Amino acid sequence: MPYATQGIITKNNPLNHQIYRMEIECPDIAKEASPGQFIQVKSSDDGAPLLNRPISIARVIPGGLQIIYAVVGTGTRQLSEKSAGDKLSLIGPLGHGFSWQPENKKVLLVGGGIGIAPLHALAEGLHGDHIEVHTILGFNTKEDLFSQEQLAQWSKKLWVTTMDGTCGIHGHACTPLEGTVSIEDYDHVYACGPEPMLKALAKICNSRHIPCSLSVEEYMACGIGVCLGCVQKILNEDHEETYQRVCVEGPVFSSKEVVFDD
Amino acid sequence: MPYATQGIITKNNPLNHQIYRMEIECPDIAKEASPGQFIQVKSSDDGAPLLNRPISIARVIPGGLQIIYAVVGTGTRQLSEKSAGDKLSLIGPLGHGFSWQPENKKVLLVGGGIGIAPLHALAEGLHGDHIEVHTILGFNTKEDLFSQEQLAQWSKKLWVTTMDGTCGIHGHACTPLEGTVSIEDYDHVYACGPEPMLKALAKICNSRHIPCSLSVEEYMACGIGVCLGCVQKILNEDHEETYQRVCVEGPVFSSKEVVFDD
Amino acid sequence: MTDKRVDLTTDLMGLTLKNPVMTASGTCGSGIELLPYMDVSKLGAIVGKGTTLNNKVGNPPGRLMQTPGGLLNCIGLQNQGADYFLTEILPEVRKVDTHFFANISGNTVEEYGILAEKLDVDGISGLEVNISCPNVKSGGLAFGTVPEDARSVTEEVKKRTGKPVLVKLSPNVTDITAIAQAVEEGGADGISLINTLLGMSIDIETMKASLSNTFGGLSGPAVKPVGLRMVYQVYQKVKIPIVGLGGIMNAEDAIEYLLAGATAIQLGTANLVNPAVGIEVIKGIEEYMERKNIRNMQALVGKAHG
Amino acid sequence: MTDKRVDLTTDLMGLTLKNPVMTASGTCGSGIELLPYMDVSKLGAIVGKGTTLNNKVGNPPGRLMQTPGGLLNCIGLQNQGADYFLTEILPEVRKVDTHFFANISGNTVEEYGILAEKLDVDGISGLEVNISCPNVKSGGLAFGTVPEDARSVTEEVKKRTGKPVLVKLSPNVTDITAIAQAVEEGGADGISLINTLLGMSIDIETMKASLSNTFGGLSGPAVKPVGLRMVYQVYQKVKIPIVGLGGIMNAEDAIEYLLAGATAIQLGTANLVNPAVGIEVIKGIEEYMERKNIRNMQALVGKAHG
Ligand SMILES: Cc1cc2nc3c(=O)[nH]c(=O)nc-3n(C[C@H](O)[C@H](O)[C@H](O)COP(=O)(O)OP(=O)(O)OC[C@H]3O[C@@H](n4cnc5c(N)ncnc54)[C@H](O)[C@@H]3O)c2cc1C
Ligand SMILES: Cc1cc2nc3c(=O)[nH]c(=O)nc-3n(C[C@H](O)[C@H](O)[C@H](O)COP(=O)(O)OP(=O)(O)OC[C@H]3O[C@@H](n4cnc5c(N)ncnc54)[C@H](O)[C@@H]3O)c2cc1C
Ligand SMILES: Cc1cc2nc3c(=O)[nH]c(=O)nc-3n(C[C@H](O)[C@H](O)[C@H](O)COP(=O)(O)O)c2cc1C
Ligand SMILES: Cc1cc2nc3c(=O)[nH]c(=O)nc-3n(C[C@H](O)[C@H](O)[C@H](O)COP(=O)(O)O)c2cc1C
Ligand code: FES
Ligand code: FES
Repeated sequence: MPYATQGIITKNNPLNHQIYRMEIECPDIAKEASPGQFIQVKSSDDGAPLLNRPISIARVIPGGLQIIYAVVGTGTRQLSEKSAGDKLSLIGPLGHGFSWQPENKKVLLVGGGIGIAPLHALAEGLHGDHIEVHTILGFNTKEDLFSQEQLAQWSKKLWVTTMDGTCGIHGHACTPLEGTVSIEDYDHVYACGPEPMLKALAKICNSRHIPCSLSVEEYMACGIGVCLGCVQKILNEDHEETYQRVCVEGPVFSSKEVVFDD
Repeated sequence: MPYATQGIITKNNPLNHQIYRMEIECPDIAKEASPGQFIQVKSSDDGAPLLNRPISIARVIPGGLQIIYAVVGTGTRQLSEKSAGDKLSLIGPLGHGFSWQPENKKVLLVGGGIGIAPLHALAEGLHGDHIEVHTILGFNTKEDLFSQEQLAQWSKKLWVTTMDGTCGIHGHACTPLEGTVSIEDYDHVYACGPEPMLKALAKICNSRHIPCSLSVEEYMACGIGVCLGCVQKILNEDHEETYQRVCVEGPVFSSKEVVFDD
Repeated sequence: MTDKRVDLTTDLMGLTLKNPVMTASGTCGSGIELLPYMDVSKLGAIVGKGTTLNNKVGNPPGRLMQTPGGLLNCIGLQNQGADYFLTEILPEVRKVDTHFFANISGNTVEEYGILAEKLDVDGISGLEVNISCPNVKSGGLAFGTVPEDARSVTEEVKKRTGKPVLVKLSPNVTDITAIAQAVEEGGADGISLINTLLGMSIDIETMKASLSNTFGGLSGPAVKPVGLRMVYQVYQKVKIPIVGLGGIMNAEDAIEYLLAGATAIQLGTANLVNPAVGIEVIKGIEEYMERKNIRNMQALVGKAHG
Repeated sequence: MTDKRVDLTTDLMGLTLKNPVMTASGTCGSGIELLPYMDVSKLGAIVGKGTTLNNKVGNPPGRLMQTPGGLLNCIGLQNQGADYFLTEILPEVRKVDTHFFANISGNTVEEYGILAEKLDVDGISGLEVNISCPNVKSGGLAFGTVPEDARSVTEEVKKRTGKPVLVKLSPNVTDITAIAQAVEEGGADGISLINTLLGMSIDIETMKASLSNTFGGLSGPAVKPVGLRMVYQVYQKVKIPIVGLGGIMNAEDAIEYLLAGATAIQLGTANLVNPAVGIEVIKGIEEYMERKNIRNMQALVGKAHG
């Protein structure tokens, strides 16, 4: 069950020039949270921005949560200006997150940019269940790197890609699948990142019949399912195209359900 | 000439449960500022509140200004949350402030509540010009007191009033004029405070033909004279009632000009 | 309520509401969705999401865009139709002990009538008729912008239901009082206003409209001054009760609407920001009335008219 | 300009503006008042405060109220009349090297005509006709809300001036394109939109309207979605240029309006918050065009229509 509650910030530090990691004490949410879910965060009490910001649960920590966010606009800038001890209005945990079969042996995680955030809890959970985790992290350039060491803890193998080749493999997060990494080795693929990345990955996995879970993003207002604003086009069981709510039925969908627009 | 500039906060401390004093480094404004003028302060860059907040120049200090403000709403709360080192967008100095004749011997200052703020620079200036300053400060209750020691520095005599009698004379800022203080002793009376106080004082001074300067308040948008929003009803030289801008022709007007509504 | 110092009980078109605080259509699901966040039965009433005769898939993504103090949406009335509502949703709604209004939208006058009849069932306290939908006959202008059309829809609905009928007006008109008077004449039991202001936003990177439908409805605090003005104007022209909404985010905003002449108020966008806001607003109104020594709602409603 | 990578020069009704950035009537005095804060001659044009035939004292205090993202005002067109403007203010205005538009308001069609004729003098580049004033003949509805009235005012003004005429429309109408087409037919050289939305605010302590005039005009970022939508709609219906305004606070907002179809834009409430905003917006538009590799204004205007 989700809660609307007030958390207390216990840490808030930059990981690089644009990315911050915040720890929030919020026992109610923490005890129910699972990988791939998100919270709605109120970045300002003064009404600007008006809406809460949806942010993935990066990790569940004792009595609280870790979130990782990129400063891209007013709301995330306001978050970056907060300090330990400040209160923060939160709603969560929200949405339908990642799940895995205990019998899976080896899975691949693919994260692009800030989409890497929710992979932390996932990798940690899989690792705890003794599933072998391999991870690809895609960035634009060397300076954008974050969390690669943290994710390496839970990953047997980890590749970094950069668009400009300044670090790791030259290319985007799916480039390693063209040679270095063999997709057939995995029981399941999990991914979060920009739409073109998800689309490319879905195509690869669907064609090889590898189960693949995608965490998609959509502009949100409520985050709790009442406004119907955050829909994703989904091919349902009856092979009809419907709009489903990313905040309730998602953010994690099967790559076979998600209909990408051209 | 006024400037639109960025100041740097050097101090920001509470004087009591509701009143703060801030010091701002802003040499351009400071070098032109005179008692009774004000500045427009941008309390948030995020658009809420939308408008700048008009705040009196309490004192001019080397290279900067002192302001004293009461936390009454969003904007002033935001100001109270700022720290030394923070930048602050300012416009000023604005308006037509207090003036005095060097030949004056003894003047009375009357301040009610946060209206005490602009009396600091005035008292300091008069004192510097060897004019004897007497001061009445009106508060609601003992806990609301601020600046009485500071103003005592420049005042030969100083009376405090409280509405509930918890400190000083029991009554409002004009109560001392009913006995303790003889208005006829003064060459000029200066006042800033709530409208009923100004109105009562104007009546007393006008009837005894004591020159009296009132600093009035009106809701402002621009503060620089372009919107015509902040008007005060004024009896002009031709004995016509007109609306004059508090931000340009005021905030200080003669008690003979100001037309109070009933 | 009896030993409380103030009584928030509100009579709305013959229905007794616990208090004047309702939730607005499209912003609270069917009320059920808010249960994790508050005791929904404490609300005066819930207005369900817009229901149409048949299933509607709604507009493609790009349905929302934040603006300063506001929210643009073009959901496109996504819903599974009246029959689904009756069989799947209404039974759940019935479990919540408060009034429920069904919000209906049609493409034609007849459709409004059919919907009204279908929904004339137990568990629904009343109807809210949304006349902001494009009207095919009036060349795409909404029913809510042409007094005669607004009147026809109202008459048709009233003919086919025994329940109290609120007609919800669009603010995108030159003279809101003309529309209000038309629906009053058409037999409306009450008026809800306002629906959203028509607006748009452009993404300067893609150089295209931000919303998939180009235009969307603007809601939230940005529109409060417009909604409040319309409630104030309409209060002077009609005798039926007004349900005021548009940008109410807290008790102070709600009180403004009550003073302007609203018998009850609805919270829309506010629910999206704080799903427990309803309870806070009820408490805030109560505290205000205690402080101002106003004992009951009738003494508050319309007081700004002096 | 010649060696710059982008050219902001804007042709507006035959006038050559240095750039598309103007200041809006009632928010910049006569431009002179902004001189301490920026080089006013760098602006594309200035629109002076509303001028009437005779001196107007305006409304009593209680002329302003802040709302979320917006500002309500009921200044009441305080000004000293056209003659005072011509003798006392215009000589000062002439010293600033940019275009100046006089903004005029009348109580009757005839008054608009007389004003137009009086102001047909050197130093005034063009007129902006404000038709949001209550029209005595149409029972208090503004000229700007009735297409025929809007057209008559336009025709009368055009008859009595040789200067280019912008007609400034009120957004408080059901169909803005009908009004726009009426003034185009009436001979308007261009259209400014939007003026303010009619709104109100109530002081819950005094239980009375916050503004002395009860209602006021809402401006600022809150109204931007509405202004932008109207510019977009009107662009598809008229051939004359549009000057877009309503809630433009920065270059991004200005660019949205240009993409929606505005040939030039005006800054209103923004000046009240930052009196140097004009220069910042010019710079921001220039940088955007450089980044997007758009060389001149014609290539930007209306681009959102695809
Ligand atoms: C389920 C979900 C999980 C997310 N998890 C994370 C995360 O862990 N870390 C992280 O940094 N970001 C995450 N995001 C994205 C994050 O919500 C946006 O970056 C943030 O809301 C931008 O707010 P802003 O005020 O700083 O920027 P704005 O100035 O509002 O906008 C900047 C950009 O963010 C997009 N955006 C703005 N508001 C929203 C909104 N309400 N919903 C979605 N996108 C929006 C805008 O389209 C724009 O492109 C997530 C989004 C979703 C939907
Ligand atoms: C010339 C002048 C000098 C002033 N000097 C001081 C000073 O030295 N110290 C001080 O504490 N206060 C001063 N004030 C008052 C101060 O401007 C307001 O208290 C402040 O703007 C309130 O802002 P807020 O956002 O905190 O409150 P809000 O929530 O906006 O409003 C709280 C109260 O303040 C009033 N108010 C709000 N905005 C304005 C505005 N733009 N102009 C005037 N009143 C407003 C409202 O009517 C309301 O009663 C002065 C006002 C003027 C006009
Ligand atoms: C996401 C969303 C969906 C809405 N759906 C409906 C609807 O289905 N039927 C309706 O009459 N109004 C609908 N509205 C309008 C609201 O009920 C309300 O009239 C409007 O938002 C103004 O109130 P607010 O400012 O409090 O949100 C919707 C509004 C929003 C924001
Ligand atoms: C204080 C104030 C005074 C105004 N006076 C006039 C006026 O005299 N004539 C006019 O046509 N518009 C007037 N307006 C409207 C503005 O010119 C502009 O159309 C409106 O404010 C919307 O733009 P904005 O949101 O950028 O402010 C005034 C607006 C404000 C805020
Ligand atoms: S954000 Fe409102 S339904 Fe998903
Ligand atoms: S506040 Fe704008 S003229 Fe004074």
